[in-house]
Amino acid sequence: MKHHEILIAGFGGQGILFLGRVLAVAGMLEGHEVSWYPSYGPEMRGGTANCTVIISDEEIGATISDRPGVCIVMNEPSFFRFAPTVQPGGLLLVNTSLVRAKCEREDLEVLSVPANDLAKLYLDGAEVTNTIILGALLAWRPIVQRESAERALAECLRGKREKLYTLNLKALEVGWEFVEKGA
Amino acid sequence: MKHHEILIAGFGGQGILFLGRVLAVAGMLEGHEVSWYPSYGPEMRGGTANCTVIISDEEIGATISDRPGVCIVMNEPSFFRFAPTVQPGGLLLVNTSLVRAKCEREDLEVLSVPANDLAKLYLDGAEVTNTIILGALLAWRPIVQRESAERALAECLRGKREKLYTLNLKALEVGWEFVEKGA
Amino acid sequence: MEKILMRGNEAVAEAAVRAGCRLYFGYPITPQNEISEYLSLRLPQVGGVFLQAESEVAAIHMVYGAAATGARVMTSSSGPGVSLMQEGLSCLAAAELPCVVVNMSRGGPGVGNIQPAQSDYFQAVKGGGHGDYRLIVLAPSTVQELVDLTYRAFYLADKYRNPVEILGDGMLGQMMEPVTFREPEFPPLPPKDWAIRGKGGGHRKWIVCLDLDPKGLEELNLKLQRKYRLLEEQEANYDTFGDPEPEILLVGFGTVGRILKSVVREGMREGLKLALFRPITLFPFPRAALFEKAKGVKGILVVEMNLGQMLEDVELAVRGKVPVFFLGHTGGVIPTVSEILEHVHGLLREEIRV
Amino acid sequence: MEKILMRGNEAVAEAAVRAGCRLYFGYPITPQNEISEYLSLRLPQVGGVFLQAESEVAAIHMVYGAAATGARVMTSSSGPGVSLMQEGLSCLAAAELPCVVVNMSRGGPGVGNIQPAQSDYFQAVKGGGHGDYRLIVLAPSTVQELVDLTYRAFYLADKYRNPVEILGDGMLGQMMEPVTFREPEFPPLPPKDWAIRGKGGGHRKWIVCLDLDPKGLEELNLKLQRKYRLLEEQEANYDTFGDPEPEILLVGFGTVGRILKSVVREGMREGLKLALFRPITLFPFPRAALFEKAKGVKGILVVEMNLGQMLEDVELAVRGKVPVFFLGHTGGVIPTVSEILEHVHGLLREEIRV
Amino acid sequence: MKVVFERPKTLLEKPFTYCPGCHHGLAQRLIAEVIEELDIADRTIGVGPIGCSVYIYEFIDVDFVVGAHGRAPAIATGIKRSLPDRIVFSYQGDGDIAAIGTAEIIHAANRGELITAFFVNNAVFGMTGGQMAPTTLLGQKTKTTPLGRDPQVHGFPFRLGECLSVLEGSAYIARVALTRPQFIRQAKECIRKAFLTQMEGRGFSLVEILSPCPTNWGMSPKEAVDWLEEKMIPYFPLGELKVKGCDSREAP
Amino acid sequence: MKVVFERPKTLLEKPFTYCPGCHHGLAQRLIAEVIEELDIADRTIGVGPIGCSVYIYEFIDVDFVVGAHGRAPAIATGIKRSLPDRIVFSYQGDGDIAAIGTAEIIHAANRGELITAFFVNNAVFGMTGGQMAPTTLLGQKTKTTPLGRDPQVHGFPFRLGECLSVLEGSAYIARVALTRPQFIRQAKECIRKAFLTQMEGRGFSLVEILSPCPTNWGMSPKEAVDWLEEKMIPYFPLGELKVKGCDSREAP
Amino acid sequence: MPRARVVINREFCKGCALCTYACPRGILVISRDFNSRGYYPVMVTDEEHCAGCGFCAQVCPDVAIAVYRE
Amino acid sequence: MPRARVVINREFCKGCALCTYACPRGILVISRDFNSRGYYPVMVTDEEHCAGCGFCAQVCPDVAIAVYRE
Ligand SMILES: Cc1ncc(C[n+]2csc(CCOP(=O)(O)OP(=O)(O)O)c2C)c(N)n1
Ligand SMILES: Cc1ncc(C[n+]2csc(CCOP(=O)(O)OP(=O)(O)O)c2C)c(N)n1
Ligand code: SF4
Ligand code: SF4
Ligand code: SF4
Ligand code: SF4
Repeated sequence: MKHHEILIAGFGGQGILFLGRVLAVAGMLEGHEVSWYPSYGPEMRGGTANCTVIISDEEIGATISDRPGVCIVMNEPSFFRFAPTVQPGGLLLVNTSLVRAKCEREDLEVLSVPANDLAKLYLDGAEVTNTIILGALLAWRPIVQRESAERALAECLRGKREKLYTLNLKALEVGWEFVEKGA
Repeated sequence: MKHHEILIAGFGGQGILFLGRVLAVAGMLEGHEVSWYPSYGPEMRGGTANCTVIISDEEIGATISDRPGVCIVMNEPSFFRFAPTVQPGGLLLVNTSLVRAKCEREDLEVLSVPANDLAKLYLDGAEVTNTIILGALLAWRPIVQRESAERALAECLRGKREKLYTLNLKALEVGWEFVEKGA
Repeated sequence: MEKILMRGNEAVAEAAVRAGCRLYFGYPITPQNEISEYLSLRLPQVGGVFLQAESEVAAIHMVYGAAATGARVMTSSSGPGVSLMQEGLSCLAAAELPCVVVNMSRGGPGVGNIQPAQSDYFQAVKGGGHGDYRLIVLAPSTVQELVDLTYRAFYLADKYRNPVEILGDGMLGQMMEPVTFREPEFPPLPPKDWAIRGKGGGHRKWIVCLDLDPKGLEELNLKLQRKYRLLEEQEANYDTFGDPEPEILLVGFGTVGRILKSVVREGMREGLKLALFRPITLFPFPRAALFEKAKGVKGILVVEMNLGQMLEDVELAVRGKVPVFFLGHTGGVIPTVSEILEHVHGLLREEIRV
Repeated sequence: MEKILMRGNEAVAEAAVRAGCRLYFGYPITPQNEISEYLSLRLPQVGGVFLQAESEVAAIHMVYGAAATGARVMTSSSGPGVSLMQEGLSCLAAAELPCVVVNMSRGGPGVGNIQPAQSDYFQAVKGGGHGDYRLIVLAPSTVQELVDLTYRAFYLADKYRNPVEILGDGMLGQMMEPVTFREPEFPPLPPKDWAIRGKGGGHRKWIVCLDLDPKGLEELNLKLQRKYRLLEEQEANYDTFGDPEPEILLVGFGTVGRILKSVVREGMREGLKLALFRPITLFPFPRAALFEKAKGVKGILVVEMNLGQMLEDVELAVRGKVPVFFLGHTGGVIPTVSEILEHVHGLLREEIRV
Repeated sequence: MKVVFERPKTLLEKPFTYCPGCHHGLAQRLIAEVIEELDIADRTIGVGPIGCSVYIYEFIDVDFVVGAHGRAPAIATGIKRSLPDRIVFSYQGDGDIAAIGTAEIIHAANRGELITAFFVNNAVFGMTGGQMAPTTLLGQKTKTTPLGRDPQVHGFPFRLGECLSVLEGSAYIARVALTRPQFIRQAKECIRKAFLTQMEGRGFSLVEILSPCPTNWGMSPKEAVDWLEEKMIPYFPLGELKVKGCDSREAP
Repeated sequence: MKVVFERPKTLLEKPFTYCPGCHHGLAQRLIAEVIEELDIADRTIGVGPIGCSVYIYEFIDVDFVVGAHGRAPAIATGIKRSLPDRIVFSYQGDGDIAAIGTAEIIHAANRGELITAFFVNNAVFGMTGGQMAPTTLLGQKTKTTPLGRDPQVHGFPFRLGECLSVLEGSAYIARVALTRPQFIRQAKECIRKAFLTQMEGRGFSLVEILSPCPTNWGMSPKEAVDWLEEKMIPYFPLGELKVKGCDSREAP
Repeated sequence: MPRARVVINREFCKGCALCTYACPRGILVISRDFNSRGYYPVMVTDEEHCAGCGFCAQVCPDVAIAVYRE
Repeated sequence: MPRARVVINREFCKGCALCTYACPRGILVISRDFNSRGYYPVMVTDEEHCAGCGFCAQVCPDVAIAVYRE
């Protein structure tokens, strides 16, 4: 039975909530139960944002998770706050462009993706670190199919400029390739 | 066991509430349980006022009475409204100076006192019809002793001008005499 | 001690002054206007402050400010005005600020009318505002008890750092009865070292009613709950009267409580086995005592000037052990002794026997 | 039908528009701001009116005015804002004006915080305002149910001429789930011939929420009570899930209801005999159904994001026949599946067996 | 014989419930007359106050809504937004409009809400028995200022009209009295202008009507009228406080 | 070396919780400085708002009370009436003071309540995420005016300062901005005068502080400051709106 | 002098006497009989002298007077 | 030119850059290292040129700058 609890955290402006939404839509398109739940309110005034996405084959009860199985940290404060909460055996995906600290837990699978650097390198520094991370995540662990993620991107960017969609597809590719080819 | 439920009704300005208070204080001075309860609020905007005084040897439950044993009506609207509510066998005291209608109930004791006329006749038309009525009531039925009423008047007029007290004593006397001598 | 014939509204005002209340903020509403009218003259005489607020909303927050300084402070209103105070009361409870609120309640819902009613029971007792908070709620049934409970209200407010509501009604506020002002003796209270009075030489303090951290806010709530449990253990209060082994137990508070006393008296004269259970504290509700008292009775008749509010607390107290019946009036209609007695007869004849 | 991933707050807003709501008045407060933000764009598109009021007090009385014209109208808020609406809600109930109020509730009391909570149950269900009135209270537990109950809320409001409160919480408002907008088919409603629209050629009408005559006001109250009884008979609604003959019956509403579903699933996997009873209408509370369902269970565990409010209605429903236990969190803390399950184990081990 | 004066038909044929000498009735007569003359009774909706004039709906022959104390401007807003082609007016006392309802009237005016507000200023809370109102004059004795209003304690008489005139959304603000026939004539003209302001879509309109409360002032009706002229008018000067020009939108 | 500028001691040593470029911190620094310079920290009580600056009590080193949204003037009144010799100030955003709290601030001013109010006008509801405030400019886009504020629908930007200046009880009303060093100097002077107005018992005082909200305006801090100067100041002109003369009562 | 008629609704009148002060001819006085609501309504002493000005009707708070003129 | 010192509290600074516009000498720039709260604080490029005017400190919303002068 499929059941993923994914926590995504970082600065506001890093597209944390969007990344979560794309994941959730992809899960929905595949016919799973999904939920998306953001941090909200003055917490965001501090400049951080996070959200929890659950993709499951069972009706979803709680939409938050105190022990996420997958945790994506896009900056250092999030790393310190959330890395300790990941479920033993879980996956910690770290944006190493912004997180210098090293994870000392031995019971986690850690995937390091220098998303900002990849963006600079391959995408003129465009603000798509979130989608790069998504590509990397899906390449590492097929929570949803890559093509579902692509359809989800299309859906979530509906009404936006075409260019943006193309850019995000590229970013997905960059992340994906980074993992496939060598992370 | 002493138990009197007395309803007093008339125009605002006729001293209805004061009359009730004097009665209640007199009862209190005699060591009875007493309560005083006025009509209040916009009802008074229509220019009428009424209150219920209960004097009893038992703790008082309800402070209103849907079947008062004694009812004083100081004007015609009050007569029409309250005369029908008096307990069979009860006492209806009517200020005949202002009430032209006649009581058609046969089951009541009716005491007619032309209070305004008496005031004109004996007291230069001073506004003490209420105390005249009180005098008449007590002469007819000793709900409280006359001297208790006099002490109550003193108490209720404490801080007021001495003259007023004297005037009210006279008014009590006028009402009393009216009944004693001939009503 | 001298007895004075005094109107309920004026008596509560005088008692408040004698209890040390020095600030009053309120907005006119019938049937409790005599409270402010009395205090507008009386408070300045003792160096206190009477201020007519622009609304009940403003009034309750003025109370919040004054209470935060550690002063004894009061407001009063009726139905609609008390509804407007619900957010403020929730804040006062959250900040654990002592104060006294008088509700001389009247016919509702809506603007309703100004005659006596008890239909604000739920609001007062369950908490009409948001959040898990409680007021201490006292329900006097005579003017003398109104005076005595006013002293007590200020004491309990300070002792438990909790807002206290005195739940009266138009009848209690408007009627006159003889009263004496016996100053009660209460155990000494702890110093109000939490009060905000400017930091002076010492450390600064603050009083707030928020905590954006769920853990912190939950802790506050658990602390409040402990206080409410303590109140239930220590302060639940009631009055009983009548046959020690009644067939029918009458339950009513405030104005109805006194009417029920007459019913019991009248009924006993007729040979009925009746007793009265009159909660004096509505929160904490005297659950345990009522459960005890209900043992062995054939039925309980709850009478209220509403359509069945305290009824729920009675049912919760007796836990299905005894049948509970209800008689209510609302909208300013006051139940009469004869009507209730007739109802009791009816119960004895039909419902219970069957 | 197409599924869209939608935030609870936006879903309720869209459903309202589809249900024919054409006026919205409200004042910002977290965690429900997306409702107004959505409607500020959406309502003008369908010829409707979005107006940000100067306060919740103003908002609820704007609702009163618009409802009096017979229009479908809505407001939304959270805890403190809903407290400020209590007088207005009492007036709406008294005037029998249909409208929908959404409370995405948050941690209280006082300003509290903005995380999910269920501690406004008493306020919503018992009536936080003055007087003997009730709101119809609906408690959705998923975004889809939020949509469906929003349609229903407008229908029930019009059918019973009564304000309806949708009692959600910050979690339901903020989370996204897939939804479809199936337009439900409801039986036809009577014409709103009571609506105030200018007398035109006909006779003039008025809508007021007062009656200075106690008899008249009592009559209104009795009429309202008959309506509430009718609601209890006809509209009480709930959901059940799990073992048909459970040892432990879990009871919770809204967000907790969905968490309890996971608990039941998890517990059954472990071999426990568990079931869920989830009230969907909080007023009318599905008393009779719960009483039935409780038969034969060893115990009931009520879980709420407050410190025991619906608990009282559960106790009233089971009338002492079954032991009722409670687990609560408050202040924005959300109970977890594992915690609840542990509690269930504890009950089975100790409290019930003993 | 020609009619010099007859009771307008839009004023229903029943005796007012106000005290002798109270101007609530007079104010309502003028409103009824203007409604009749503008021939708008069929599409006019009134919003009543909580105060002595709560029963206004029993007197003026148009549809009415009455809600909570002080909230008439919000209720009127709800009605007007729902039915923009109706003519909506509110009627409030000084406690209703200038104490508890301060925020609602200010923001209705600030929004330029197309409603017409009538504000009966009698310097006292009438219905509740004569407590201080925001408009109570300095030194004036009321039930809650037994020694007279003291600005150090109770603040100053509140000039709502002036306050509203500052706001951009208000288009017509006037203050009138009804103590003499010529004042009454002027008052009626102001009431008419206020309605027209609404009908022409020019913005928010309000007429403040100074009014005696003999009962709570403790005066005879004549004394009250004299006191109003001597004491109130100097502090609350009569006249049009604000008249905003017509805009290009069509007249009715 | 001489000190040109140092953080005042009355401002506690912790980082502000506001967004980058937000002037809430700057405003609080100035208040803290004036309190320090007047040497009144020991007897000053602050009343906080509900809004982004709800945590003001964590920053200024005086006693504080925070209650419900919009009610700071009422709370301050309760405190001042209880402790008349303390210095009481409130601090509120535009939603707090000019929307939900309209009645409270108007009546506090009208009473001439001896408190000092600081009103941070950022033309938007900050804490709740950028909805329209009463002070939102015409055409300004916010979360609840997605197409810009339209006066026909949402009314006009509310000039609270001007409104309060009409009232007899207000003694000192000023509007300032903090976008340039010289504005900041003037602002501090106004803050000082406001406190002195209270200390001299002259009446109610208020300083309105125009402030950027880069987050909710969707601008960089620099753009926000420029927008404030270009758009806000013309509608909300800076300066002293009202200065009532000293009366004969003693200075502190 | 034009002939005029003043019609007083005795049941509506509350005897406030404001019309008596408004009448330039001084022909209105409070009567000594009260009406069914207990008020002493006003009456015209000398209709012949009525100017038909309508002032009385204008100032009557209870709209109890109608005035007609030839 | 008087010698002056600008002391920046890197942890308080949120990198809003308002000081960089206020500085008449243009010697403040945003640094490329973020602080523990994730902000990129400002830094002085050329303290020698500092006028000691204190404008930067005056306009700093986070009161993160102190300025000293000889
Ligand atoms: C919320 C609320 N608070 C208070 C009241 C009581 N109340 C009724 S009318 C009124 C004021 C009456 O004064 P005003 O508005 O000046 O009108 P008037 O009676 O003088 O015409 C008040 C305070 C109420 N009905 N509701
Ligand atoms: C009764 C109530 N209504 C609404 C809110 C939600 N709320 C919190 S702060 C705020 C307004 C914030 O805006 P403003 O006062 O302008 O201050 P800023 O955050 O912009 O500094 C609102 C509406 C609340 N806490 N309480
Ligand atoms: S109390 Fe005053 S305002 Fe009310 S009806 Fe009487 S005179 Fe008029
Ligand atoms: S949201 Fe606006 S007002 Fe609030 S802290 Fe950020 S910039 Fe300041
Ligand atoms: S019409 Fe004129 S003259 Fe005639 S009674 Fe009336 S006021 Fe007097
Ligand atoms: S003015 Fe009207 S109410 Fe007054 S006495 Fe004359 S007719 Fe009667």
